[in-house]
Amino acid sequence: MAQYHQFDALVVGAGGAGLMAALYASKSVNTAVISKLYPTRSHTGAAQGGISAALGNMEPDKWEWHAYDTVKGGDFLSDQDAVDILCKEAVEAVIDLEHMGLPFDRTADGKISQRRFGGHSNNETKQPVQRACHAADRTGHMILQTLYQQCIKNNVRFFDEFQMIDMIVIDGTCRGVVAVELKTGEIHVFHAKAVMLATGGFGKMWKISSNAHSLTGDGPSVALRCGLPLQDMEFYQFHPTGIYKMGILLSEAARGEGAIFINDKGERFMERYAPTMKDLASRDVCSRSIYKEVRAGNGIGGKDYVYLDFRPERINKYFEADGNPRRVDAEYIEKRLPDIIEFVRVYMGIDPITEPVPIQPTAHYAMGGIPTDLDARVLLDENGAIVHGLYAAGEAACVSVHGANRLGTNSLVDLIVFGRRGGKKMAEFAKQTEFLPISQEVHKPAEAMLNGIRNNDGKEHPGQIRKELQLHMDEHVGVFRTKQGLEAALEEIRGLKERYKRIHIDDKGVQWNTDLMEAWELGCLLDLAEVTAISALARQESRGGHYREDFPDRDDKNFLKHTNVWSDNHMSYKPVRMGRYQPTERKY
Amino acid sequence: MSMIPTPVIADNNPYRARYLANQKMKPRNAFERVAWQFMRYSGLALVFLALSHWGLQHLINSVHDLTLDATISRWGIAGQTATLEIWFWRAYYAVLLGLAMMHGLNGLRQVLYDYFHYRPLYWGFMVLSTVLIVFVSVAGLAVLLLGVNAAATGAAVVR
Amino acid sequence: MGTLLTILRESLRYKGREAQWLWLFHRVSGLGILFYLLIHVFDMSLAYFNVPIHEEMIALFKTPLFSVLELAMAALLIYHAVNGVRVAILDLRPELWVHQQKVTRLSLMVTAILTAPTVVIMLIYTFNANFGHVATAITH
Amino acid sequence: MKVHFKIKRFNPEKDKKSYWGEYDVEAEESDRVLDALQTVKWEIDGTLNFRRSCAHGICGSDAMRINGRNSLACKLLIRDAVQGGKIVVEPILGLPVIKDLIVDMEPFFAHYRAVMPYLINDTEPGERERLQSPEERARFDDSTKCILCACCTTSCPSFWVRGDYVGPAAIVQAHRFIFDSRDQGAAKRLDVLGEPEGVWRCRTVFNCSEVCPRDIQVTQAIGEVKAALITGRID
Ligand SMILES: Cc1cc2nc3c(=O)[nH]c(=O)nc-3n(C[C@H](O)[C@H](O)[C@H](O)COP(=O)(O)OP(=O)(O)OC[C@H]3O[C@@H](n4cnc5c(N)ncnc54)[C@H](O)[C@@H]3O)c2cc1C
Ligand code: HEM
Ligand code: SF4
Ligand code: F3S
Ligand code: FES
Repeated sequence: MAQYHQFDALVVGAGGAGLMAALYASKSVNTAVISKLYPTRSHTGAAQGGISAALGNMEPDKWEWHAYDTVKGGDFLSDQDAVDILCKEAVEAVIDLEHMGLPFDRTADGKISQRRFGGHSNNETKQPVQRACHAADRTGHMILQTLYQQCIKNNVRFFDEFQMIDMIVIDGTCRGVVAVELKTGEIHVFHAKAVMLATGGFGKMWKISSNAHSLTGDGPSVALRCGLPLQDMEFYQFHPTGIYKMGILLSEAARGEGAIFINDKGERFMERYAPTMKDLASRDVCSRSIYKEVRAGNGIGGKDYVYLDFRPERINKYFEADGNPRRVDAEYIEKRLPDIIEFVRVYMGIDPITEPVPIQPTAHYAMGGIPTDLDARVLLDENGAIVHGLYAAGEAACVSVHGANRLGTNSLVDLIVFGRRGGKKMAEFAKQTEFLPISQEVHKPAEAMLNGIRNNDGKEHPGQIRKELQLHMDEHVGVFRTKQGLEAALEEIRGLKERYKRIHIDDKGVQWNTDLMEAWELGCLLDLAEVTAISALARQESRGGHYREDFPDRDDKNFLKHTNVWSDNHMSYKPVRMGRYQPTERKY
Repeated sequence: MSMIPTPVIADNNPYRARYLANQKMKPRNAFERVAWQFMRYSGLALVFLALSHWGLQHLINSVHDLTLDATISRWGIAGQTATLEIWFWRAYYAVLLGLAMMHGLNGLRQVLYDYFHYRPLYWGFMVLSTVLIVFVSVAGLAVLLLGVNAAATGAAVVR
Repeated sequence: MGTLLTILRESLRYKGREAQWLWLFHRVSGLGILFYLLIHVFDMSLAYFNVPIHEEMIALFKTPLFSVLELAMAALLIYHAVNGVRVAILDLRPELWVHQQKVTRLSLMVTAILTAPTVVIMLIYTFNANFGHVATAITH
Repeated sequence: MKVHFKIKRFNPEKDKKSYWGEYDVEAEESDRVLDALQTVKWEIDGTLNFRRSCAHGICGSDAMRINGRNSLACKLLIRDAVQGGKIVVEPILGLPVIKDLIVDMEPFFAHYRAVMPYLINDTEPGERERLQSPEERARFDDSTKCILCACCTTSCPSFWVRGDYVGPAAIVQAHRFIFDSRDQGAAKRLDVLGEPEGVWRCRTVFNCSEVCPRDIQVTQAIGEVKAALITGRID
């Protein structure tokens, strides 16, 4: 018999989004968090560069400008009411974080320090604006730590190293989740009035990826299996600056501080692709430009990478060329970007202060996910009906503020703004409703599924399937996509799904069986890969992170709309909620 | 024993508000702090005391010179009035003895605390070693401060 | 008790840096000195309580076996003193730990420099006492 | 290159005692030790269990004892780890082993919670941020870097012999708040750290400082807390 727990509000996932929601929900209702990792291990801690909010601490700034940059960055696919909320509440939310104790870097007069970041501009002068609030290059780490600290202070109940494997959705209402306690292998049923999915991204379906091993899209795929749609799955962001071959991220903050891309000929090639913002153009633009250089034979030594150069003398040279009066020295760079400099030293064995760094685009961030409304309530269909008691926030969700391409720093804003709104709403909802009944047997399907994997005696090896999946995704569902490629990928993925049914794992045990859990996670990745490829195939245009070589232009007439896709692979579209900003050509 | 001393702070000290808020709070337990400091201060004193004693007994003189006479010349004879020199030696050795024993006892406590987690066992050892150390120290102090007791031999010491 | 032994064994297997071994030896030497000190003070106290036993023990300390133990004692005491000073200084200035190799070498050197002549002199005394003629030949 | 891995294995469901698992792995010199462990798990023996997540030294999941010394498997490269063609991997010391390289982290986090690792300040902060000068911010910068990996605490002889010791990681966390000019809970934390299981059990062994993957000056932080306890001043 499974163990049984009851909570008013239950948050699945302890990253920035989950903890923010838990913190706010716990202020008034009995709240618990389950997480397959210890909360401080969540990938929010990897976020480096910063969190944007129009505080105007360094220079004039307005939240409306932030909103415009976000919409433009999202290639006009963002829902503009959500973007307004995001950018307006960002200011308050960042101050909130500071009050919780987050150790932001400071200006000389003691305020939160801000820096430039890709795609963020002063709308009047069109010049980059200093909007990203930061704590060295460990902003995400500090956010995660601070939120966890506050949750401890507020006595939030944590179930650490519990992995959700199923959700209880009956008659369009969510009544809880089923989870495995990793240590004992026991099944637990969490009965709740309000459940939030904040399980983060799914970048592990690509090989070259900045994402953690744990980012396997558990939340979205469980939602998918429960009959809910996923939105805008074709929009996946490839960050231009991953360490060559490893994918470890070098934050855009490097370019915010002045670093530039150079190709084999030593040219600053971004001048050609984005004459105004240059190296600080949005990520999709930079990633494509890098690959265009590579295709033109300008990759370093003819290979598939270019250099990111943050040698101080080079930065100063380009500042001078741009007429920028700033100058930097080695000490300043070391102080502002300590972690990424260390990454380069440790993992590449070179010193970025004296040598340029080989980089290549790396799979980074899912713009798509579980569709929600402005209060993080999960949507049942394209008409806006909601699933009662179910919420989603963070990278697992799609509000959608990021549209077709997320601006740097906006994810952290998304986490705290919509995490907070969701948390408040959950508490409100939980106070108004009673627990809905669940049967004694709710955990049976999940249990059977796990046992099915455990006891399956096929010949296929999950490690092999994962490897092949990642290769196909890198090859065909990456920065550049074509009809043929996507069709090939879809076929491969479906083949892998068939093979997945005949897998075999080595560890038949119960306690701490990572072999089993990884095999289960692989199932999630396969499901999500399939809907990603389907959505990408259907979108016959290029927009933001989704670039179709056979349809290189944006097509607002036919595709200014969000994709919804279900597990049976049927699709539908819903309109983008427009506002002040009408689509224009996107130039940086 | 005084706990955290009340800090003296200037009005413009940015930490002032924190000090004021903190003043009410004082560590409940200062024992370990005092013990820690004592280990360092007594250790420093022992560098001079213990090493000079060792030098005196083993380098300038040697064990082989250690006779009852030599002892008597340091600590005197029980019942006889002591000279100033004897009082100097008595004081020197009393301080050395006291510090070394306390230092050693606390050191032993640290070690026992580390390795014996079963409380009765730890306390058993502690009581035993404290009794032993106090007993030996008192005995040592007796000969130091009272002088050599020739009578304890049952015969006069003639040499 | 079983776990205690495991922990002790595993701590010896951990590859700590110099300071870990210096600490372990500090502990051992401290206990050694305490043990010696107790016997020594007990013996001396007998000069008040029972002179014959006192004298017998002194005689025992003069045998070659105890002379060797005494040498070890000297080394332990000097090591403990020097290392104690090292620890106290590092407690005040922990940032100096990056020099731990140098500091270790230094404190071992000081220990050696202080111990070596001590040992030589004490050996001479021992020889002197046990084979007086040899020592006389040396000193003359 | 070929590397011979010796990994301490233990399965609570099968084994009474731990044993050594031996594996030959093909790895690049510039690979992480974690990559090689993944190769073992994915290609040789799926029953091997260890924690990992970010794979680049920022989540703190994969602290283990590699060739006798604590390290994050994802932050140590094969070429730096390998000794005589061999790499020995064991769980970190001082916490109960659950399975293979996975230890029970609960005692560690209990110590963490004991030092009240959160900002304590009951004054009304107002609409905007609390002000803090760059110097005040720099005062506690080092200890904000901690990722709670437990490398330090489980390298400390005082912790091995007695797990009640709060341990360097918790002290670093306390330090992060004690020296934050916005915090007002210093005295409460010093109260906890002044207890017998607090800072005084640190014997200045420096194993902690040496293994911290974030290069935090751990012993220095401990020293500063000791100084604060002795002088009653926190500056
Ligand atoms: C290297 C890197 C750098 C980045 N830098 C920035 C930046 O500078 N600015 C910015 O705005 N954004 C940045 N991002 C993006 C941003 O950090 C992430 O999108 C964001 O942190 C996601 O947060 P989250 O709360 O949604 O999920 P995560 O932080 O990923 O947390 C997911 C949580 O869900 C739990 N979980 C997952 N599955 C399950 C399950 N089945 N059962 C139970 N629990 C589960 C996990 O344990 C974890 O606690 C960066 C991302 C990366 C990878
Ligand atoms: C000669 C000068 C001496 C100095 C400078 C000195 C210094 C110290 C210091 C600083 C410590 C504390 C170590 C720590 O807390 O980690 C210590 C511990 C100790 N000392 Fe001494 N000491 C001296 C002499 C002695 C003597 C004479 C004895 C025996 C009676 C002794 C026995 C011990 C013991 C048993 C410990 C505990 C060791 C431990 O906890 O690991 N010391 N000493
Ligand atoms: S102080 Fe360093 S070693 Fe210790 S837990 Fe924090 S990051 Fe890990
Ligand atoms: S290893 Fe331990 S003894 Fe102190 S200096 Fe570090 S906490
Ligand atoms: S896997 Fe995250 S620190 Fe090693």
